[in-house]
Amino acid sequence: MSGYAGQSIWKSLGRAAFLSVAVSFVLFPILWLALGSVKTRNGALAVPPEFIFQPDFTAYTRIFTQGFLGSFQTSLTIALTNVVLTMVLGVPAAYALTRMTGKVQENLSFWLLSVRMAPLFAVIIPLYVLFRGIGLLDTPIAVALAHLTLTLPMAIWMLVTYFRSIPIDLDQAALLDGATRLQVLWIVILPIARPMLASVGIIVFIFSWNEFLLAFILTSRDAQTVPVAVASMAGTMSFDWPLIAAVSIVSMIPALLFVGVAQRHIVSGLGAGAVK
Amino acid sequence: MSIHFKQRALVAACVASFAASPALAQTEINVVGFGAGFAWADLFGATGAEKTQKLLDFEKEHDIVVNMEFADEDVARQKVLLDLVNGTGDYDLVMLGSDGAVQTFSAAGYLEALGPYLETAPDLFDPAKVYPPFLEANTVAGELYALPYYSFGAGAVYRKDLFDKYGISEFPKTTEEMATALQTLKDGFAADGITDVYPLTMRGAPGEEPSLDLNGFVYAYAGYPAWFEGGPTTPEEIKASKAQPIFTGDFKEGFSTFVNWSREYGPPGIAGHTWVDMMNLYAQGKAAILFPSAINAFAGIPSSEVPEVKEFSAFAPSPAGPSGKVVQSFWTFSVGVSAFSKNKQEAYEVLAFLTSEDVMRDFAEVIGWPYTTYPSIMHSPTLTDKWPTEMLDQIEASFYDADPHYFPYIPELTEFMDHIGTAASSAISGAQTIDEALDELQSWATERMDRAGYYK
Amino acid sequence: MLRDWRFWFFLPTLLALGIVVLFPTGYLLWMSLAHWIITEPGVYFDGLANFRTLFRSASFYDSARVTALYLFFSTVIMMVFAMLMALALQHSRSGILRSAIVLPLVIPPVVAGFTWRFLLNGEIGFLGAWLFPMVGLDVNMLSNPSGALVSVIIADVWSRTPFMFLIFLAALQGIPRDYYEAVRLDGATAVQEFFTVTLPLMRSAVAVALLFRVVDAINTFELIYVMTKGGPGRATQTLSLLGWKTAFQNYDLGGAAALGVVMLVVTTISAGIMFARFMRKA
Amino acid sequence: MVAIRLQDIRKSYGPVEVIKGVSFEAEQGEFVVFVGPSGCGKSTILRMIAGLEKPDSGEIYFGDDRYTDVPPGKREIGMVFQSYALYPHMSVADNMTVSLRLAGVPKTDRRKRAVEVARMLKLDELLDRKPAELSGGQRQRVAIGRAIVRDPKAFLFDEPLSNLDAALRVETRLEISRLHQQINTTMIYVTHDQTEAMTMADRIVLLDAGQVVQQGTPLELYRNPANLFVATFLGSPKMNVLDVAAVSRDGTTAQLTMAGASHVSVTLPSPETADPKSIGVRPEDTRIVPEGEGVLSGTIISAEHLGSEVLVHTETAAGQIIAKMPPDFSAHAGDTVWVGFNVARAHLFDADGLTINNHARQ
Repeated sequence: MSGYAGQSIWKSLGRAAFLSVAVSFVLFPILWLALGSVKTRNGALAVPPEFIFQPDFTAYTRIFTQGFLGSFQTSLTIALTNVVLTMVLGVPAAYALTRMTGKVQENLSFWLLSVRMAPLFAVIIPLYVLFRGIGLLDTPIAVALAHLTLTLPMAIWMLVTYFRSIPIDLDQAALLDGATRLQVLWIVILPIARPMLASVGIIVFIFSWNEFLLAFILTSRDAQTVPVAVASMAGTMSFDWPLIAAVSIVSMIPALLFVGVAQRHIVSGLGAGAVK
Repeated sequence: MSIHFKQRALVAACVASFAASPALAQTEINVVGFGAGFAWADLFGATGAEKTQKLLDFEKEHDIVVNMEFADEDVARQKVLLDLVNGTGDYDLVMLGSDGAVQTFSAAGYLEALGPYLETAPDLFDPAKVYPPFLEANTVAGELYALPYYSFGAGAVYRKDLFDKYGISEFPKTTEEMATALQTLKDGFAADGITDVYPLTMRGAPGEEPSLDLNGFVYAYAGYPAWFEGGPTTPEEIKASKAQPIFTGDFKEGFSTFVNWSREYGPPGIAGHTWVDMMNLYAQGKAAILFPSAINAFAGIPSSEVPEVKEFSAFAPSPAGPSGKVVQSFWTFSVGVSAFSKNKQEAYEVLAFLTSEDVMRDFAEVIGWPYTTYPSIMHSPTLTDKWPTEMLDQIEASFYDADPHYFPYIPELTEFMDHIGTAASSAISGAQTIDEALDELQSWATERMDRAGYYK
Repeated sequence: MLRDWRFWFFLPTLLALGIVVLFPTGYLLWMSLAHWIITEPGVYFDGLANFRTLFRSASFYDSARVTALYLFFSTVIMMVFAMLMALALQHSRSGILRSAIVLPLVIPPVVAGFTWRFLLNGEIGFLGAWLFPMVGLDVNMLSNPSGALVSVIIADVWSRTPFMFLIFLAALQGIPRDYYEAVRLDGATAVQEFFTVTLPLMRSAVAVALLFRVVDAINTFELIYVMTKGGPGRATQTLSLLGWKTAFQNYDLGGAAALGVVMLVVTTISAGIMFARFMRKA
Repeated sequence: MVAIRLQDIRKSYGPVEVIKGVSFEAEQGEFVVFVGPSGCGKSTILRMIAGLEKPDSGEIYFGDDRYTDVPPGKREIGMVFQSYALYPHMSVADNMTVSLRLAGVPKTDRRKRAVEVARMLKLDELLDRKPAELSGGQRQRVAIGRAIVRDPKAFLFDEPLSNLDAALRVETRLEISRLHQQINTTMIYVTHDQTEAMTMADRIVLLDAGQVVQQGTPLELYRNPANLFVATFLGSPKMNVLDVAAVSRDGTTAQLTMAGASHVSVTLPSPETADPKSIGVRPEDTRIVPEGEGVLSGTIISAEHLGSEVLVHTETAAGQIIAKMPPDFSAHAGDTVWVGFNVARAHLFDADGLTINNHARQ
């Protein structure tokens, strides 16, 4: 739909050319990963690359036999817990933040951002000490809590830009109708913000699902996540690229489902509030 | 009567299952190791995830549950460190490498000295049956801190077909001959227009891992562990003689050879290569020689789909340097008991079991490489059925030939290995000249030793 | 304050983040002042010694330089790339194209690192050993110091652009049509239109994306670690990798903490400046 | 009976005091209009009555009960916002009955009430639509309906007509007035438009800079503005104000000299009053007259023919003056004419802008 008058052929051609280059750049490694997962260990590394080969799906069956399903379950638990925590904490905070003014609001916003600034390698030891102290080491909840440092500020920032676009008159009308602040949030703000909540939830899910270092440090036997499992596969003296590729491909599925189902929501959700 | 009997049997069964079920009564021993599949293939099956009958039997007999956790070597160490630094004691047994972790962790007091325990499970582990250098590699200041799980010495694996093709009749015995052979191969490839096979594959990535081989070169050229004046290898010796680092001195020749060979004869990406790349390249038939950590070639051969690699790969002892000592690459995977373990006795029992002759035999069976920690296994059909006796003898000789102390055994070892490896990587990649890299290494080392208080 | 609902709404976040941030930060500050080298017995207060050591070490300045290069180029390329894609797709109704571009978002950086490392490998990689030589590009990306940095940046751009693309696309779609119509009546070219309407109206979105990106880039660890381990030599050793090495390979926890504190201070100050410059007015 | 009483309300935002001690009472059933220029604080006062803002000091009473600290939801007030503030995700019926839902009224009863009110406002066809599907006027009525549904103690209107077009504005003005007569609840209405104030109010409260300047019935304020500000704010077109250059007094009689050496003679309430510094005459008390009968000569700039009358704008030595003339008056731009005043209905102001004479007492 090049709805604009005067959009020249050259411009559309340029756009198409750019898009095809961009999309190939983006998709090619994923395609390669997918191909690698159905090759043999040697085939995956062969030069010149094998384009025609007998696909070998044993890597996928090994996902089940080698106990990776547990890490999928753990990752799902952690990511979903994190999404719930982020939303439960972040939504009221973001709402409150948009209904503040002046210095307090500025300072809190900056504080939120600064939460992410400590380099991870430096806070790993304190975090480990902290979670050991409260007895949460090697539990999904510890990872979900630690992920809050990444996801909560991000979620609040995205929600704030959106909430700000909801007129304050609506709050006030609801207050006059007899609502408490929580009711205002529940019956007015949240229903309006539903697409945005979906997008933020998905992005939070993906970040939590993908995170490696914190998940690695805070868990061991009982709560290993998928990225940690992938990394551990590249073990000493054995390098099983098809298996790594297969697990990686399978690990995309849950996040992919979210993105696929809610891709429209993401953009429209982020979009409605971003510029106001 | 029969009914009566049945009832009794039922009750007995109930009692038995009840007795077996409360996990609380059992001691759990947690082990962290490097990489799934390889290290514990004998105990956790080919998939590395399911316990074998042998392990289940052991657990039942000793009333212990063994929990395994795997991670990539570098990251696993990070976690072990956190566990140890905080005295958490979550891991009872930790896997270690003899190129730093044993020295460092024992110096920090994180490892339990095993002397007192050796007697307690003699039926499981008998140190007298193990190759002595592997025990020595885990001994720091006279105390044994870990038992060898899997170990190797130096050697070369090469492609006999390529050697024959270019008229090299036997594998070089000295580094000088080796240089000539490499050049012959290089010229030969060039003449035949072969651009994707390299005379040599080694590892030159930054970090400690490649230093293992690099220091083998240094040892062969200098004739001693040339890190400090006079070649001391323990903190006490260094302190006694106030020996200064000499990375721009005797260290240089071996370092330069390693760097130059990597640049001249190695694959183009060698400055970033670790064991994975080294192994993959050999397995893909892209290198004529893998050296001096021959084990990495054996790791790649079984899965290789290049017929020549399978058919014509041969082992040769590591060549000797100008000093007469051979180029070293010696390492043991070892397992130690955490000083913070709450069940040290049980932990030791598991450790003894893990490194026992019986388990190691299974291991050799499963993994199929010509290496083991027990002479008895080396000479048994487990290996002799698979490999030529001559090769096994040569490999055994490399164990005895090895000087585990071919680099110093100081607490700062890992740190030194890291800096040395990074300096080599820099020089190979051309980011620095050899002299620049060594100068920087020298001044860092001097300051570091100072800071650690060696010269007070 | 206690009677202000906003206080109570913000309190849970304050507490949750307070616990997982304040305690570690405080602990970090203490560590940075302690002599805590695992290989040496005892942990004791050592004043600013760790900072002195840090500021004397060549690898610190080297890594700072690498970090700056990496940060600058990856961020600029990423923003331009994300913006171009967002502009190209802003009127597209096709969800497929959009979903395709967003795909790398669901691939963990660890996997992204592995993938690119083996794509670019000069001996067995699809790109490094096959495609590049075929088109006459004879450079071993990963073993060449600047090539390795470029490789890391490519992988990072690949892995992180989708998030920025989403933010930009969303912001673009939020710009009311009228502005474009007005500026087009004024006779603006496409480029002028972008700089007079699009960019100014996206300012706050761009600023948010930039801030998150910078913080993210400074913390990038696993992608680089998996791809190059900081090599060859120290060519891709960012401050994050240096800190990790200092702590977990050199066992100098105090030294690593000191580096952490320096990075924290620098990041906070620069972000503060950016914040004051862009966000307040936005 | 007093329905709402404010007592010395003050409010500051940061260093700026926006409400500077406002006191006021609204009788039960009264229609009170707060009017004043933008930024005078009228909306803030309305929000304080609603409980959406808290005064820094002062008290608010509903009847005899102190309501200063009662939360907005408990005040039983219906408010119509300038933006209407309809919940975009709810249907018209749901929008109108949120207060009932929050009060726990069952769904069927809520629906019944919504239908009832909708019929009153001619919204019955639209009950299941979303706000986005309504026209501006319809939304406006929904907003009013939402206020009516809960049967409030008082209605608050915050510039409710400013988003409507002119025709609709007049119509809605009448509707609100009719509604007021019908349900006879206290209404407080905020606007900056003096026409709305004049046409709808039982009583006008005129605000300026956070203070009540004057209150009273529209006619009182129109006839007897307390000062120059009130005088010029109310009335369209605006009152003509001329500066007085010199005064010569004799008892209660004063001869005022204005620019252009024109004179008028006025009567002062008492010999003690201050000298008038300006004189104001509404356009309807201003005439274009034959030469000699007028006070000032001027040039016609333009003539606005409104059908029922002609507004003649003239430029004189004392400034621009507007005269309201019968519809058949013919005027041409550029003509030189004379302007005369009905001096008996002139307003005199002292140096501080306060009114000197008072027509009610005359």
